[in-house]
Amino acid sequence: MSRKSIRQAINEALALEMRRDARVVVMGEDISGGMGAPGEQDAWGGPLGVTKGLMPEFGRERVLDTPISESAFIGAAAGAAATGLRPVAELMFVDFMGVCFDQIFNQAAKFRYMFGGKAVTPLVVRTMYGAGLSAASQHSQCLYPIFTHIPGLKVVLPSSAYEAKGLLIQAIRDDDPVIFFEHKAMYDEEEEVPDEAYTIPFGEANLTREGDDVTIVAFGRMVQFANQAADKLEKDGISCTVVDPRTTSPLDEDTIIEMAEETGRVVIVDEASPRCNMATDVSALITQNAFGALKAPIKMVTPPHTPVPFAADLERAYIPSPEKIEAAVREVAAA
Amino acid sequence: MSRKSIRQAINEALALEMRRDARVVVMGEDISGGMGAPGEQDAWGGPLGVTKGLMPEFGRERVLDTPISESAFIGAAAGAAATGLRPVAELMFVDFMGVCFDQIFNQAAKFRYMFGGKAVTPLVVRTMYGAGLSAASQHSQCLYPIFTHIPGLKVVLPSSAYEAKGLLIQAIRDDDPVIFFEHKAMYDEEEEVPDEAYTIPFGEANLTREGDDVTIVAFGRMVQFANQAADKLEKDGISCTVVDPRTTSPLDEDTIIEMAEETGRVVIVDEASPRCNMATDVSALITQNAFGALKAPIKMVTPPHTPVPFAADLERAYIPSPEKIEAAVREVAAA
Amino acid sequence: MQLNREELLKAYRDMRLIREFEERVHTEFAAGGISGSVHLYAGEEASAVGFCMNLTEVDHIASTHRGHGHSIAKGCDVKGMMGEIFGRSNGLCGGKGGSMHIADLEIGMMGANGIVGAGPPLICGAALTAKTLKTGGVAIAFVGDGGSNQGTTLESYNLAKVWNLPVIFVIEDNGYADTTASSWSVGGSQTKRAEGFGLPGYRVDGHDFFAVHKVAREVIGRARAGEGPSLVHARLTRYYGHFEGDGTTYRAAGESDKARAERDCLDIFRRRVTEAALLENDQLDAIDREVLGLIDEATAEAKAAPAPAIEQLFTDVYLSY
Amino acid sequence: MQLNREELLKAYRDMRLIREFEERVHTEFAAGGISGSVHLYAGEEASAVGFCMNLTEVDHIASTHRGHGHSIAKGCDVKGMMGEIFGRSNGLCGGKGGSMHIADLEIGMMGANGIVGAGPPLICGAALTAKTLKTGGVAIAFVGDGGSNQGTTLESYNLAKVWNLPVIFVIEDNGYADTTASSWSVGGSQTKRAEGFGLPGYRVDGHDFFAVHKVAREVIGRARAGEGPSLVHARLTRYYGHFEGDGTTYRAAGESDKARAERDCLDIFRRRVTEAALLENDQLDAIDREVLGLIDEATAEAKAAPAPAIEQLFTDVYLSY
Ligand SMILES: Cc1ncc(C[n+]2csc(CCOP(=O)(O)OP(=O)(O)O)c2C)c(N)n1
Ligand SMILES: Cc1ncc(C[n+]2csc(CCOP(=O)(O)OP(=O)(O)O)c2C)c(N)n1
Ligand SMILES: [Mg+2]
Ligand SMILES: [Mg+2]
Repeated sequence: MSRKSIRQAINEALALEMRRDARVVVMGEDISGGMGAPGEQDAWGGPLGVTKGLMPEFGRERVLDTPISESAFIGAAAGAAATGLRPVAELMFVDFMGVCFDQIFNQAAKFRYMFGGKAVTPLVVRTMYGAGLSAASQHSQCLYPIFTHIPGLKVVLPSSAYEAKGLLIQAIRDDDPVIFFEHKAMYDEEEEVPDEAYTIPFGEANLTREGDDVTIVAFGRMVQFANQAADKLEKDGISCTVVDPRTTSPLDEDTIIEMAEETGRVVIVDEASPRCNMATDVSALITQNAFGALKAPIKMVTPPHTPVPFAADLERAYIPSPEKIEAAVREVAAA
Repeated sequence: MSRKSIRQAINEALALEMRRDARVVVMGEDISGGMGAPGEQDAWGGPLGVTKGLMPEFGRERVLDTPISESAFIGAAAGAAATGLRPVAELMFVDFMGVCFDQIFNQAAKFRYMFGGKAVTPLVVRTMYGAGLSAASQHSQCLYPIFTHIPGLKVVLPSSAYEAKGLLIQAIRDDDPVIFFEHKAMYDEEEEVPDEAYTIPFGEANLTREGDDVTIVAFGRMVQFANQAADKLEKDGISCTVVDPRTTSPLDEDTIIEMAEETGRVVIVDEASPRCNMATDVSALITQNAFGALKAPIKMVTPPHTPVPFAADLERAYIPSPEKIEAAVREVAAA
Repeated sequence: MQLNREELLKAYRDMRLIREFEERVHTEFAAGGISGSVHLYAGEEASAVGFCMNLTEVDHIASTHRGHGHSIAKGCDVKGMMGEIFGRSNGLCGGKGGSMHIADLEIGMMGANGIVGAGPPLICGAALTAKTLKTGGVAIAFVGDGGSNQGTTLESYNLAKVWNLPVIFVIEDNGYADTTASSWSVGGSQTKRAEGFGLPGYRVDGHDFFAVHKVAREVIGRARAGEGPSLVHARLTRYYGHFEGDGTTYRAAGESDKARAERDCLDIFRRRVTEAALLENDQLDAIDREVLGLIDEATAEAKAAPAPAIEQLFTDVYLSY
Repeated sequence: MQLNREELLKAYRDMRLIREFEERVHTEFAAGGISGSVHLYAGEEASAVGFCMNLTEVDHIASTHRGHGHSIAKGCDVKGMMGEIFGRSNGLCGGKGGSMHIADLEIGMMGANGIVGAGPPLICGAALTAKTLKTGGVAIAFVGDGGSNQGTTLESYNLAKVWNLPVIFVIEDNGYADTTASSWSVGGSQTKRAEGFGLPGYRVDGHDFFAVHKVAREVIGRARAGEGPSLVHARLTRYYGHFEGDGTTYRAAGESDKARAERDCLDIFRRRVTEAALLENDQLDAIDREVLGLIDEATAEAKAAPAPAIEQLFTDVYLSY
């Protein structure tokens, strides 16, 4: 047990699983770095250093740098998964899904169903998402609602270092295709994380706090923001339950419904674009199943229906903030 | 005015707009057909004959067959739209979006915003969607929730021949990127359609009927199924309002909210996969804005969270049917 | 010609089996017993068989929407295939996949595919597995002339090259992608494209089993020896429409009849082996009868098999959820 | 060498302006005034200018994530660009795009692009517009060596060929994609790939403005005359890291210093034109001073400009909604 950043937690999860199982390979653009170059090898370990150190330990046969050809190498990862490896492919930014989505949603996700149950595709796609680093419209999106929409995929959104490690190990051991979302603004966030391997099961929500007045359901980085808002609200006598579903697919519907019923007041926080996103998904779930218990309209806190802007002030205004969450909770609590 | 199939209505809309405006070009795989071949030219007019006759009238310069390279030609359509043409590109099946989505969602959809308002991208992408023709998992999807999720796109789902013609002409004249969804099982459906050009504005829902007991919101082909269900329910004294939003983006929120308030009972019918789809989107909208008027849980009628199966019986069980809609309405009416 | 009698008989039987299968699907489709999109491989048999004869179960292939021939050549059970095309519970995929999704991963058949150009990336993955786990296996992606223009295919040439994968890309050029002539849609040439990515590129007459088999043996041998990927451009003829129901008006009058009369792979094979006295006509006729019987049975069994149970709609999405 | 004095002065000024712009962005980024991902073009100027000198406003270019040089060469306002990179309201995109999305469609600059390989399809569209509306325009996609492996790029070669579009693909090969050497990632060769798709392919030393300009004139001339697309493979050097902040440890020690000392495009140009007595050192020095002043001004104005108003968050998503 020691304090680890999310970056370290993910790195450790990969290293542990690669040690445990020779079929686990990782691949991606500059996942090690310096391929074919005259200088330092393992020069980057991915653009934000998350996979650094894996290549020196496991060699270039299991840590595969790739050309910029996401369809080819994500597809190769899918094909390798269906034939005996357990690949962890890095799609550098989830924003790049548009050049390789077919291999994920029509191939990996559907093999098992199309083939009548006769395929096993233990593929993990790790990918960066989220706004906050002035990366502008094509490098700041969330897009997990799109993956959640697709039957056959599992979708994971860790909210802290502890969660990241346990969920990634689970993802690697899982026999279905998993899309693992890492928020690019969170890599440096630290907490106590066990040194050994452990798993966190999919589809089991985590309650980061329990309260009586309002239930907040939040995803990924928004779990942290929800907790910050809840801290402040606590002082004013509004006590919140915060539900971190951990995975959007499978979704722990039971816990969400139960927690919605307990307070009868719900705020959902989603960093993804507002249309057909997780906020609407959870709202609809609750309304269909816990309607009788609701005391107030369910409020959604999301960005506006716009691309992510570059300028820092605009981007700040875009992202759901603890302040906006707080305001929404106050409104729902008073309704 | 004469009876026209959806196929004819779409063909006529394209021809009228091509006559009106020399900047309108159409492109796609076999959009005319026989390119480079020794036999009949204009051999197909698209796989289901929708564009047949355009090439003989407008020539190969404006009716462009393409190699199988969706990224290249949909991207070319986007680039052409940004530089002075008004292209209508055919993505044969929306299921193929995975090989070209980047050009749609990161390029065409975002030009205007990223460039600070200095781009105009009058692109239309026509595409086939939907189950019902035993086309199996990779040729039967809906996927419009994914496009609806993306800021910068407009998304159109015509529910009849009259609607298809007016909405397509609007799409072609519209200055923003529009994704126009054609249900592959509906092309032969006929109704009276004016011969001349007319437009149906985006974001204005159509009420195909008004009733007192339950409001049904349905999309695309499901509008027809909802009307069939409503016919049967009428006989049992349950009267329904059926809302056809016509476009999912922009969405006529006001009408949906108003109609939800009028009856206080809502069923939403969506042929798309159930997670993060239009059913959840509309449910969340109503719950956030019309909560006080609701008398019963909002029910969603959707397929299960599975790929589309091949076998006819399974596919039938997959698709939301008039019977399932009817049952949902009865349940909501009684709640 | 280094094939022994047994191999020659197998080659002929596989080609005949594909042909008979496709002819039957054609008839049954016309009779209304089959729904959905069906793309027949009749006429192209020498390609699938010429390549797959050189493979074993450690090897993988990825196919296309026109997948029946590759499936049979790789060893898929024809009864299971027929059941699948009929959408029955005895189908290879339990009726959930249909013609475009026939697969059998256990014998290295990674699936027909509804997405043009989807096979090449996947096959790079199978090759990576073979390389990483040192199975000795090779991997073949069959690609149409239309599919050769898809970016996913082109990227895969490069990935296979830079990862030095045991992959062969077989471009089955039947002259058309839907209605579109490959002479129009393919800029440059298939073999020059291969060379552009550093892959050796070969041309072969896809009607001639022996020619295909020879080049297949060479490129597969090279891949197996760790010498990297290659591309083979096979010219061949599809006898039927793009899909069942296609009127093929875009073709020259009599085009496919002429090919059937003059360049049929089964005829060429029979002539060659009987003239060289390697096999007797009797032996081949016996195979024809045996195969016909098998297809009769497969069809009867498919028709008699029950539809999948409705609960099957919900299964096989995930292993656990 | 067919350039007149005015053209030579313009060429030098454009290259110098790009250089000075990039050096300033480098300094300002280090000083903390600029956020986000910034990719500098310093060292590669001869490519952007050598090509864009042959273009007018009817012509279009599509750029990459490393877009400043192309933007300046195509005529984007440098003050607007600097403001954009600082995220200010005076930015060319009102501060909403940033370094990776600088564009000015009115002068044919279709945008830097955050997606590697996104430019080639788009530029085919600009070329289609030119062809359809008979504007006489041509269209150039700049692509990195890394981007040359993206399927979208490769497909575009073929589309440009079969549609006979007035397109030029310029592969700017600076030896690296991020940390990955092009000698490893690019199977085959750029020019052979071009030929594989039926495009003439050229190699050129991208440090040498005159060499670039010559081949640019030829391929642009051909495109303008309706003779179809070409590809040019330019080898050049990026002086800074992949993005600002990159430690470039994967490079050989002194690699970019050496290029700067020996193959700098500005030095080569200056030497060439002064030795041939086409221009005087004084004239070039004057340009250096003028450009420096302009960059000083642009930087000061950017820093002084207000941030975009918060309402700007919501505008420009649609024309009407
Ligand atoms: C990505 C994608 N684009 C388009 C299609 C529609 N489509 C299916 S088969 C086909 C033609 C394929 O031609 P070719 O690759 O030559 O194979 P062939 O049918 O001749 O065997 C097309 C356009 C598809 N299934 N997937
Ligand atoms: C589709 C996609 N994949 C990956 C990236 C991440 N990325 C940005 S630039 C880059 C390297 C590009 O190299 P190259 O094309 O050679 O251009 P250079 O940076 O050398 O100018 C990568 C991998 C991206 N932006 N888009
Ligand atoms: Mg073909
Ligand atoms: Mg480079």
